[in-house]
Amino acid sequence: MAAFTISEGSGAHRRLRWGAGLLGAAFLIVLPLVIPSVAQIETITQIVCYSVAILGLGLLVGHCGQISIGHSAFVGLGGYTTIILVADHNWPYLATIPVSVLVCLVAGALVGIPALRIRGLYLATVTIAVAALFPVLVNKFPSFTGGPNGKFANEEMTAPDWFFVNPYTPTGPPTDHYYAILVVAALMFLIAHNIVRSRVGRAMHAVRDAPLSAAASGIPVAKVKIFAFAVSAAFAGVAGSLLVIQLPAVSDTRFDLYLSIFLLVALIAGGSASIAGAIPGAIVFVVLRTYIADWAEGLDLLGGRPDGGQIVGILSGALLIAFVFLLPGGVIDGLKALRRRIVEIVPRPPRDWERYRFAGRSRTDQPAVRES
Amino acid sequence: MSDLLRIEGLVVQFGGVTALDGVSFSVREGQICALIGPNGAGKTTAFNAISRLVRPADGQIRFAEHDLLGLEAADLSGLGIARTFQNLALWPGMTVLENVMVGRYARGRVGFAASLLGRPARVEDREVRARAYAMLDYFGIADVAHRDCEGLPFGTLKRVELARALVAQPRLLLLDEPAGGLAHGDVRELGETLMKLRDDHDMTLLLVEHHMQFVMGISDYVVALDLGRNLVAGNPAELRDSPELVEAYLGAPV
Amino acid sequence: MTHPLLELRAVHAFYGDVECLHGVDLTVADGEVVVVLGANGAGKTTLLRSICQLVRTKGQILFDGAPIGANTYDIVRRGVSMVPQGRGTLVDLTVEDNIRAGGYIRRDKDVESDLGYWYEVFPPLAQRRSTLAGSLSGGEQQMLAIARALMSKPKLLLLDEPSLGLAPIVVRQLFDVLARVCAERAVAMVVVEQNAALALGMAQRGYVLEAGAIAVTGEANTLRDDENVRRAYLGY
Amino acid sequence: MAITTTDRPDSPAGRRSRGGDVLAARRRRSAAKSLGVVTALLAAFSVYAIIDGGLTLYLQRVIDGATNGVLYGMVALALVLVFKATGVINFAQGAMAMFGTFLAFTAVDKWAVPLVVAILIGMVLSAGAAAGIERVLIRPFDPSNHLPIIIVTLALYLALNALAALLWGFDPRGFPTLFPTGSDDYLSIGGARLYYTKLGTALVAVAVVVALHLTLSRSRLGLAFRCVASNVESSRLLGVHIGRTVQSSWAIAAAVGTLAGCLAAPTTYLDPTFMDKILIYAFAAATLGGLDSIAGALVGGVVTGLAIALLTGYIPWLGGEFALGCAFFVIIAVLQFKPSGLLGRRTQDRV
Repeated sequence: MAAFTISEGSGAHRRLRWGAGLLGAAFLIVLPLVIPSVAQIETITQIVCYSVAILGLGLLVGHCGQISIGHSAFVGLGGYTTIILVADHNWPYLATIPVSVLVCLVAGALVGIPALRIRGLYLATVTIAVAALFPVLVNKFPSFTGGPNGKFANEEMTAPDWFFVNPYTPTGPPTDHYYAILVVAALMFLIAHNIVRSRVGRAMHAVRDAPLSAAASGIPVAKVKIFAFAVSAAFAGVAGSLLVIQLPAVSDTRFDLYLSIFLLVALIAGGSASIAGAIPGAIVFVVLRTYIADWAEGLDLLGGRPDGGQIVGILSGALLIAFVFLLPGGVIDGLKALRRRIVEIVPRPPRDWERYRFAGRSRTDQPAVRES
Repeated sequence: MSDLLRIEGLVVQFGGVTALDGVSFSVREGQICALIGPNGAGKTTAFNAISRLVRPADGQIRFAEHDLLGLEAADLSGLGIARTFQNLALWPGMTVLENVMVGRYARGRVGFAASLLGRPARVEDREVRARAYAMLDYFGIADVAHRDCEGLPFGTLKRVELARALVAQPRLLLLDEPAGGLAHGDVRELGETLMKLRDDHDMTLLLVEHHMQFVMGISDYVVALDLGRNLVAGNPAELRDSPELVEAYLGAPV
Repeated sequence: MTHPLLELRAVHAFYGDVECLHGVDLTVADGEVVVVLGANGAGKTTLLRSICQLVRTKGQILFDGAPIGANTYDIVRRGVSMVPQGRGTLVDLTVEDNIRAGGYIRRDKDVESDLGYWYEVFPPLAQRRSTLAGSLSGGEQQMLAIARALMSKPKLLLLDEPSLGLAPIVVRQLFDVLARVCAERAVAMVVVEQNAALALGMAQRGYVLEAGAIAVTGEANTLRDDENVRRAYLGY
Repeated sequence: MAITTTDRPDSPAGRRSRGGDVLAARRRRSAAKSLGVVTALLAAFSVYAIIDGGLTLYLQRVIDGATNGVLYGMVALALVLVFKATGVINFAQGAMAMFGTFLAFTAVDKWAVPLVVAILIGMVLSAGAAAGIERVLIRPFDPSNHLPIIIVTLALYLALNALAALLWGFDPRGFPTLFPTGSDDYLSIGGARLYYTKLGTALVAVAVVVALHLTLSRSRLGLAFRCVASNVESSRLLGVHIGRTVQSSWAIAAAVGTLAGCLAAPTTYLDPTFMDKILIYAFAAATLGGLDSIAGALVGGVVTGLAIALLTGYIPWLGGEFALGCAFFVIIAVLQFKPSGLLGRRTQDRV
């Protein structure tokens, strides 16, 4: 039983939400300032970047019920868009993000169009082919992409002079990157929140749970699916751009099929049907791919063939299975259950619902069912 | 009063089996029209054809001035047609309130682009939420508004489905076995509700139903089908003693 | 000691968390034909499905004096066979494979001769033995479903709306054959049927289900003359 | 006591075209039509190819494409077996085949058993493992809810690949072949070379497909397979043990996959990723074939193999590494124009 009960929309509830929000924001803002190490700042920056990709994947998988094993390609598309515009055309970093969005929206819609005609599983085979195809395409056009050698930008993103972080300390530039990325990511979370709460978001849920009933309720199922796919790809594209802002170097191996699968692992671990789940998901993702990998590097199982990557693979597989079995709602579901033990938020009727009261003129002069 | 829905020569085939074989009837504005017939007569198929879930091989379906066969299932809600399903077609993972809110989708104006922005979506969301809640209140089930559909009793779910159909404020309401699975008291109450919808909210109702007493009690016009064809049609008083109808139900001349 | 072939004691059935049967008692004696009437959604189908454990149940179900078990495939092996609503035709299999599938649990040598027997009973099936079952007409599919269900040599046959979508004349013929075959093989039956007049004509006893509970029970003759039953289920 | 009348003569249910089987006929027509379109496209391209590069080169590419394609078809067959029984694509099918191939390799390499026996050992072990996986990781889930099952197969993909890399490392190894491999062990067809290895591989693959097809159409297990694929609930009511049937499909699929792996490994080399590309070609093949047809898987495999060999061979701009792209376009094109594949059956969702 919860220790406190709060009514939804009441003053206490609003204070709680604002309080939690401000606390979270303060934490995120102060975080790089209290961490002394460049590597750690870079790690949390990566978490923020990947959370956007996972968020996008969640919109598609968790909210619209479509599976994609091809999101590595969209992350890569965003990343390459940014690096090409920055390195070859001297665009400022942040200005490339809208271009990434546009490119990935179109690419996502194109991949999603088969969804018009086909059911879930076929789409999964299409997306897995997309993921496998992307590195091949990158190598196909080396003049744009640098081919197998990868592509670099000579200059990192720099903050304007008025910005409060001193760029001449070792932690200065990564902190700048962190803040820029954090702002963009916050915007993406806001957008995702808006989508899920809107009419379109409800339509996505309806399509996920029962497509036929959705169609019967006037929802254009195919359009909704393509929209979800395109938007989801655009989120992945933004994540790609952010990753390039964090580290201005890309190569084909950075965006392979494994990235797609790890994004799914992270999504399931975090909680696929919740916006906030992308954050624990991204933490799982980065912890698996950096910390665990580093730790496993030092292990020496099976005589002299230590490879962090393998341990990570096995662990991720096991983790994924464990989550699907034990906590299908992901970490975020667990956290919510915990929160409910402390504070229970009781839903309230919507405001002003009486205005829309559906009532007829009362008629008592007529028997209800005419007896036969 | 004019014909709101007009169906002519409807033919539906599943594989090699003809489920509807030239069914015709029309529903006048403001009527409660019942489609009856033994199981397998093609009533639900006719419904699914009207709501564009199955594709007829032949025939015409006109709603007001629209040719429904030229439209998609998703377009109907916008024209003012809503329906319920025999076996319920709700979304188990969503709350009752959200289920009802989806019913209003076609009347919403926030498009894909606007949904990104928040403000317009939120204004609309607030209104739809209130309307949906009011609808639940009308059916006396506002207390379960925030619960997931999964696990609620059948009678409640039937009301949720009715609320979802009504929240779109349709001109024509299609009800597939609204009384199916309800206890006697609930059936009576449902009859009152449906007549109120016709009388007070200017709705036209087309329903498929087995419960004879219910049908005869509330309908203005009854169309009986048998084996995919029109059997008889008329007002309840005319039909009550129709030998064709008795035979169709009993499978034997009486 | 004699005990009924099938006995349900206070059986509750659930779809997910929704309770659809609220404590149903029912018995079927050896070779007896019992009809279950009720409005759509009253729980008739659920009743049959709970006997086969296709839904989650609470309460006791005894078959041949012993608990019926929890697994459908074991229940079938013990001698319960069901023709589901909509006939459950295996539409991608040929007619012959459908009937063979009915004898899936049998390993004896009489399968082939039994196959011949059913072709004799239902000549239309014999003519179309190598066509896909999905393209049969409704009546033929119902014959197929009955032949398939009886291929497993059950002691109890559960029939869910066998008349659904069939012309009255076909229904009557089907019921005639069914009654004779079952009598010949001493198969007891539970028939769920909308066509109450027909079903009551063939049954010894009947139950009326209303909203998941037994409302009326009695001899078939008594039920047929009951005013309420006539109004509600016979449609006149 | 026989029923003589089927339906009332004028009743709609009785009105169907003479000769019956409208459904089957329609399906056959549509399959024939789409196969015709594919053949016509291939033929048209062949004319161009022969004019462009000569007959010998063309024949060589057709031979290469077809023999590779048969392998893709075999892996596709494994996918189809699982799909038919469960409605789920096993994304770990390639990884399971790779693992089984490594087991066979270990048997040859470490225990020095004859190759045929080693392959059998690999097949049996992977079948057993697959049966176990099905029991422990797949069966607990509601079979109608596909998403968690797909996630589990992806998890298996990750874990099996990693485990294989941990056990055997990434160094590519040569895998022995069952057939003579000398440089002049080939049949010459119009100047093109059909090596015995490829011929043998293709023959084994075709034999497996035929054998499986026969088994599944004649045996009791096959009957159970087809029942479950057609209608789960009806099968349950006939006394079929659904779980065990699905389990057998996993086991057989794993064995077939391992055999395909052992046949493919000599032509590439053996490392933990060697099945990844083949799996994607197999997806293309299975999609092309319609995902639920055993014959379709083989036909789809051959068509995919031919498409890849001819397109990458004759359109220089595409280049050899673009084979994946071809597979991708095959999938997209099929899904756009023939959503249920060449030989698949169309299903209709119902409310």
